[in-house]
Amino acid sequence: MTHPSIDRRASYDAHHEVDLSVQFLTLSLKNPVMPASGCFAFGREVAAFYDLNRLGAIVVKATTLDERQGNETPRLAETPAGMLNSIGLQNPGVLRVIDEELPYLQQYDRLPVIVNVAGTAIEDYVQVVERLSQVNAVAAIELNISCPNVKCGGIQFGTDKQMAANMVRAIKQVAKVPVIVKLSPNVTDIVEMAVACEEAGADALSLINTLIGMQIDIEKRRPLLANGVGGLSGPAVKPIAVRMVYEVSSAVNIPVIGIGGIMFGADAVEFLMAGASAVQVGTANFVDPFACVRIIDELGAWCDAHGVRSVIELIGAAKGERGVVRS
Amino acid sequence: MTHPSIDRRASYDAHHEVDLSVQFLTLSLKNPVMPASGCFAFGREVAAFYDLNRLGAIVVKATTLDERQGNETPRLAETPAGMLNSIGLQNPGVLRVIDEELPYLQQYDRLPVIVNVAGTAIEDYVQVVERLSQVNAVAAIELNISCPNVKCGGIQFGTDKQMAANMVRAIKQVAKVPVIVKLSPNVTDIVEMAVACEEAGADALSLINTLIGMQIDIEKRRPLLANGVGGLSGPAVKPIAVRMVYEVSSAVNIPVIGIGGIMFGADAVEFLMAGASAVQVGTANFVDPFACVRIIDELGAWCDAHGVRSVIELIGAAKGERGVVRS
Amino acid sequence: MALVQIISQQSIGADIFELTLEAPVDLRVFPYEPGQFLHIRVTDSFDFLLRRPLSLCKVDLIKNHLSVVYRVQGQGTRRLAAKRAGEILDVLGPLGHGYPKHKDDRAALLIGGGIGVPPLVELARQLRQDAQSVHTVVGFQTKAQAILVSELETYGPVTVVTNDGSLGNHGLVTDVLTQAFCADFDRYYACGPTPMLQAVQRRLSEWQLPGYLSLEERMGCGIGICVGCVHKISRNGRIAQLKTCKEGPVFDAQEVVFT
Amino acid sequence: MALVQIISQQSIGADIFELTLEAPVDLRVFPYEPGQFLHIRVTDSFDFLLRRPLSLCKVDLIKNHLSVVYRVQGQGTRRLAAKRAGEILDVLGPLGHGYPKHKDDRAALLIGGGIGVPPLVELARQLRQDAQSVHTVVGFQTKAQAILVSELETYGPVTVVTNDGSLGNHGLVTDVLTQAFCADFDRYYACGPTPMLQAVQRRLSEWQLPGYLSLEERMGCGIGICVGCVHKISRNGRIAQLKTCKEGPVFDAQEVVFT
Ligand SMILES: Cc1cc2nc3c(=O)[nH]c(=O)nc-3n(C[C@H](O)[C@H](O)[C@H](O)COP(=O)(O)OP(=O)(O)OC[C@H]3O[C@@H](n4cnc5c(N)ncnc54)[C@H](O)[C@@H]3O)c2cc1C
Ligand SMILES: Cc1cc2nc3c(=O)[nH]c(=O)nc-3n(C[C@H](O)[C@H](O)[C@H](O)COP(=O)(O)OP(=O)(O)OC[C@H]3O[C@@H](n4cnc5c(N)ncnc54)[C@H](O)[C@@H]3O)c2cc1C
Ligand SMILES: Cc1cc2nc3c(=O)[nH]c(=O)nc-3n(C[C@H](O)[C@H](O)[C@H](O)COP(=O)(O)O)c2cc1C
Ligand SMILES: Cc1cc2nc3c(=O)[nH]c(=O)nc-3n(C[C@H](O)[C@H](O)[C@H](O)COP(=O)(O)O)c2cc1C
Ligand code: FES
Ligand code: FES
Repeated sequence: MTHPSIDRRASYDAHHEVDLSVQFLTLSLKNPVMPASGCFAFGREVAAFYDLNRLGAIVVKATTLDERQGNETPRLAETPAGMLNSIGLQNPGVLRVIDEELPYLQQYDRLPVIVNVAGTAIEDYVQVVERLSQVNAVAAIELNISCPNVKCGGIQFGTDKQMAANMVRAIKQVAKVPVIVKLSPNVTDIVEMAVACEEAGADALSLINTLIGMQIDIEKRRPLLANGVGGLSGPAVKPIAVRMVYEVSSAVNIPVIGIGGIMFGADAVEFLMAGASAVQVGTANFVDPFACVRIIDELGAWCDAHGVRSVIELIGAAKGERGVVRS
Repeated sequence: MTHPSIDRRASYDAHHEVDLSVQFLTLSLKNPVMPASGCFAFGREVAAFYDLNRLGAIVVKATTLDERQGNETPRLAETPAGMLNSIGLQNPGVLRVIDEELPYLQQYDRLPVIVNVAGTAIEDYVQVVERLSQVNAVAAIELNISCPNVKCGGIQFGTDKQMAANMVRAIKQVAKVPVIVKLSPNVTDIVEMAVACEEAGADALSLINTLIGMQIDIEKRRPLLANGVGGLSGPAVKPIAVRMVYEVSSAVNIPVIGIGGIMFGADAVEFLMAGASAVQVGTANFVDPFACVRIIDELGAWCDAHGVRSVIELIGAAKGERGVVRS
Repeated sequence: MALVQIISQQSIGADIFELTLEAPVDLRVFPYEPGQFLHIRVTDSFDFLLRRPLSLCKVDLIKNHLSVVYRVQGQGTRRLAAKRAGEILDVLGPLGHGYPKHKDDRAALLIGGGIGVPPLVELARQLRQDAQSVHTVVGFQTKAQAILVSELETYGPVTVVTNDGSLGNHGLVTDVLTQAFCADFDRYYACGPTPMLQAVQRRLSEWQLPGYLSLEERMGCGIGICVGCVHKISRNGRIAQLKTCKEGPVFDAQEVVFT
Repeated sequence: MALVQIISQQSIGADIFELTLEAPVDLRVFPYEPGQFLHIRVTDSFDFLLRRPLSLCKVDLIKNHLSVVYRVQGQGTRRLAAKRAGEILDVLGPLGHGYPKHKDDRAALLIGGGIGVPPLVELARQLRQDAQSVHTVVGFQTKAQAILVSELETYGPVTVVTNDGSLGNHGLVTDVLTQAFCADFDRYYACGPTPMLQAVQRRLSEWQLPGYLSLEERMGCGIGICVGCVHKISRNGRIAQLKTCKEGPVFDAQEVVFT
C-alpha cells in the first residue's frame, strides 16, 4: 500500500539531462545512490513511500547466522547534527532473510540487492555468505567488519588489519558475488586497513560505518543508551567520512562507496568528488523517508545546473591532477 | 580597554550556592572551566570582554621552539555543528611567548597559566619545556602530541603509544611543573594511548584534540582548506569526546580534562559526570567571546538547581557503582 | 510526509500545549486509529535531527484537522511550543497501530497517566460512537498538570487521581482499579508512563480483564526502518523485540514484557 | 556582543540586501571606523555555528542605527535575508581596524568592486566631513548588481564600470585608473574581490599612489583568538601572517603580499 502521505508531496520525477548511471563492479547502477545498511531495514517499509526500483541499489540490514534480538533500549539518542544508535544487529537471521525478505525484494526487477553480513567469528561470516551465495537475488555482499554495537565481534575485524585480511580471504573463498568490505572509522590509519583489505581480495570498499560515541543523561546520571556506547552517524560525521573517502580512494585501485551524513544531493556530490564511485544514505532516511530519491533528484539537478553530462565526471574531481591532498 | 559591547550584556556574576572549586594536580582551581589551547590565543583579546581571573585556568596557544607562520588560507571551514581548522600552529615561538605573552598574563593573580607545547621532534619539545620551566608564570605544561595540522610532527606522537611514551619520559625529565598530555582522538584505542602516557609519567591527560576531516568546495572542485585536511571541533564531536573521556578516566588513575564541543554548562556537567576533573572550552569562544564565563555560571546554576553542594560530586557520577559501561 | 499548516497552539496546562494542525492526509479516506501518532520535525535545523512522536488526541473530520497535546519535555518540544498558527510543520503520519476495536464490547475502561492521557480522547469518542460505555481513570502529579478532563467527561464518567491530592482522589490510578470497580468492564485501554503501565498490567491481569497498553520508546524513523524503538513482546511462544512504531505503539497487554 | 533589533531589511539589488540594525554599542561614545565589520550570528542553530563578517555601510548617529549591505552568498546569508524588522540578531562589533584618516589629504580616490562597495559609503561620508574631495570608482558584473551608486554620488563624482557594459563604462575598474586620472589624488581606499585588489595594488603602486586595501579572509572568531583569518603582510622587513580581523581588515596597500 502506498502511504497516503505521498499525495501531498511534490513528485520527485525530475527530468535530468545528465546520465546518472555508473558501473560499479559487475553492477550497472542506474544512479550511484543506495540506502545504507541498517537504515532501510529490508525495504518493505519505504516501499510504501516510493518505488524501490528508483534506487541505484539497496543495502539491507546486517544479516547474521542466527536471529538476533539486539541490545536493550534506549537504543537511540539525538546529538548535535547526528544521532547515536546501539541497535546491536537485530535481524531475523540469514535463513529467514533468504526465505522472507529477499523474495519480497525480487519483485523489484531493477534493484540490485546488496546484503550486509555481520557476525562474531570468521566462521559465522563464512556460513552466512555461503548461504547467501546460493541465492540468485544477491548482487553483492557487504562485509560489516565495523559494527561498534556488539561485544566480541564486528569491530575487532575492522580495527586490526591482519584480522580484516584473514576475514576477507576467508569470505572471498566462498562468495560467488562481489565482496564490498565496510570499513570502520574508529582506527588510527584507515588507509592501512583499506590496503590490507584490497590485498586480501576485496572487490570494493564502503566507508564509513559509525564512530563510537556516548551521551550522558545528566538528569539520570548515567549513559543514556542502555548499552553505554553507540555509533555516531549523521551530518556531524560527514567531514570525517569525506576525509577518509578521499584518502582511501587515493590509495587503492578498487572502487569506494562513500557513506556518512549525506542529507542532500550536494553532499553526494562532495563524496563523489572526494573519490567515491557511489554513495550510501543512512540517517537521512529516518528524517525523511523520501531521502534517497530526493537526493537522486538533487544530484541530477546539480549536474544539470553545472553542465555535467555524466555523473562519472564527478568521481574524484576534487583531487586535481595528482590525486593527492595539496600541502 | 573593556570592549563596550559588554555594556549591553547581562552580568554573568551569578551567586552560586555550590562550591565550584576543584583541586587539579598541584593547582587549586576556583572552577573547573578553562579555555582550550588555540581557541583563546594568549588571553589578551578576551581580556577586553571580561576579567580573566574568573577562569579556572587559561591554556594558551600551542607554543613551538621557533616562530611559525602556520598554513596557507583558507584555514577555516564551517561544518554541521562544527568547524574545521588548519591553523598549523602559528605562534611567535617560545622566546617571544616568554618575553611578551606570559608577563601580560601575570597581571592576573588568580589565573593559573597552562602552556600548550608543540613541535616536530622530541628535542624541540624538550627545549621548549626547558625554557618554560625557567619561568615562574607557568603552572603546568600541556603536551600537544595530537595536532593534526602539521606535517611530520604532533600527531604521530599521539597515535603511536611507544612514541608517546618516549616523548612523555623525555619531557618529565626536564619539566618542573605538572605535565598534562593532550591525546588525539584519531586512534583505534585511546585507552591504550592513555595508559602508555600514564605509565611514562604523565601527571594528567586532556582529551580530545580535533578529529581529522575534510570539506570539499564542490563549486571549485577541490578541498576547501588550502591544507586539504583540517581538525574537526565543536558540538559535532561531543559524543566521541564524552565516550573517550569516560573510557580513559575509567582506565587511568591520573586526572582527566574533558574537551570537545562544550557550548553550555550542561555540556560541562556531561563531561564531569563522564569522569573529567575539569573541562576545556574551545570552539564556543569563537561563537561567543563570553563562552567560558557563561559556562561557569551555567554550571553553577545547574548545580544549585540540582542540590549539588560541590562540583566534585559530579566527577564520574555517570559511572554508577562499578565505574564501567553497562553492558 | 507532508508540510501542513498550524491551525492553533494553546497552552492547556503547566508546560502543556494543544497543537491543532491540518491533517497530513485526508482522514476521511485514510483510516486512522486512536493511539496512532504523528512524527513531527520540530525545526529544519540539524540540532533537532530526529522527529518527535506525539499521539493523535482529537480529530475534526469536517475540517480535516487534528490535534496533539504535549508537554514540554526537552529542547525539541520547547521549540515546538514556540510555533504559532500559520507556521508550517513537517509531519509524517498518522503512524503505527492504535487501539483495536471490539464491536461486541459494551463497557470500556480507559486509563491514562499524565501526558499519556491525550490519545484516550479520540479513543473515547470512537468507543462512544460504537455505543460502548466509557469510564476513564486519569492520574496526574498535581492539579496544574491535569488536562483533557472535561473533554473526556463528554464521553462518560471520569475518575481523577492526583499524586498530591490537589484534584480528585489522592493516590495512584491503580488505587482506583479494585476488583469490584473493574468487574463492570469488558476491556481496558491504557496509556501513560512505563511504571504506571506495568502496575496496571499487573493489577488488571489479576482481575483477568483483557486490555491494551500503549508503549513509549525513543524513536528514530517512526516507520520501522531503524529498529530503534523496540519493546519485548511475548507472542507465539517466544519473546521478540518488536518495533513500537510499526507493530505498536499499542500492544495487547498480555503480550507486553517488562524487565 | 549584543542582541539588537532589526530596524529594516530591504532588497537593493539582485540577491543584495540592506539590513539596518540598532547599533550594538553607542556609536557616539565608542569610536568606530569606516571599514570595520560586524560579526553576525545568522541563527542560533549549530548548523551555522560561525558568525558572518559584514562591513559597516551606513551609520545614523542620531538614532544609533547602522546598516550593512550584503549579497546572498551561501546558506548563512540566505538565512539572514529571511529575517524581518523587529527580529533580534546577535551581533559583535564593530570589529577590526578600518580605514585610517589622513587629515592633510585633499583628494581621495575610493575604489570598490561588487559587494566590496558597502564600506566605501561611510568612508566617503567621513572623508567629505573632513573636507576632502571624494571620487569613487565602482565596478560590478552587471547593472542588476550595481548598488549604492546614488548614495556615493552624494559625496562626490562616481565612475561606474560593469564587466558587461550594461551600466557605465564597459570593462574593469583598473581600466579607469590611468596615470592621468590618478594624478589628482592624495590617496586611495579600495575594497573588493581579491583579484581586483591585486590589480589595483599593482597599477597604483606604479603611479606611486599610496592607499589601503580591505582584505577578505574566512573568519572564525572575528576578535583575534582563532588565528584563522590571516593574510601575508610585509612589515618591518619581514613577511608575517597577520590577522585580518584584528590587525585588519584594512591594511596599507604597500604591505599586502598576494601569492
Ligand atoms: C508513540 C509515542 C507517542 C507519544 N505521544 C506523546 C504525546 O501525545 N504527548 C507528549 O507530550 N509526549 C508524547 N510522547 C513523548 C514525546 O515523544 C517526547 O516527550 C518528546 O519526543 C521529547 O522531545 P524533546 O525534544 O522535548 O526532548 P529531548 O529529551 O530533548 O529529546 C531528545 C530525543 O529523545 C527523544 N525522547 C525524549 N523523551 C522521550 C520520550 N518520553 N519518549 C520518546 N522519545 C523521547 C526525543 O524524541 C528525541 O529524539 C510520545 C512518545 C511516543 C513514543
Ligand atoms: C571583513 C569582511 C567584511 C565583509 N563584508 C561584507 C559585506 O559588507 N557584504 C557582503 O556581502 N559580504 C561581505 N563579506 C563576505 C561575507 O562575510 C560572506 O559572503 C559571508 O560570510 C558568506 O556567508 P554564507 O553563509 O552565505 O556562505 P557560506 O559559503 O555558506 O559560508 C560558509 C563559511 O564560509 C565563510 N565565507 C564564505 N564566503 C566568504 C567570504 N567571501 N568571505 C569571508 N568568509 C566567507 C562564512 O563566513 C562561513 O563561515 C565580508 C567578509 C569579510 C572577511
Ligand atoms: C540505526 C542504524 C543502524 C545501522 N545498522 C547498520 C548495520 O546493520 N550494518 C552496517 O554495516 N551499518 C549499519 N549502520 C551504519 C550505516 O550503514 C552508515 O554506515 C552510518 O550510519 C553512516 O551513514 P549516515 O551518516 O548516512 O547514517 C547503521 C546506522 C544506523 C544509524
Ligand atoms: C582554531 C583552533 C585552533 C586550535 N589550536 C590548538 C593548539 O594550538 N593546540 C592544541 O592542543 N589544540 C588546539 N586546538 C584544539 C582545541 O584545543 C580542542 O582540543 C578542540 O577544538 C576540541 O574542543 P572544542 O570542540 O571545544 O573546540 C585548536 C582548535 C581550533 C578550533
Ligand atoms: S522508530 Fe525506527 S523502527 Fe521504530
Ligand atoms: S577570525 Fe579569529 S583570529 Fe581573526
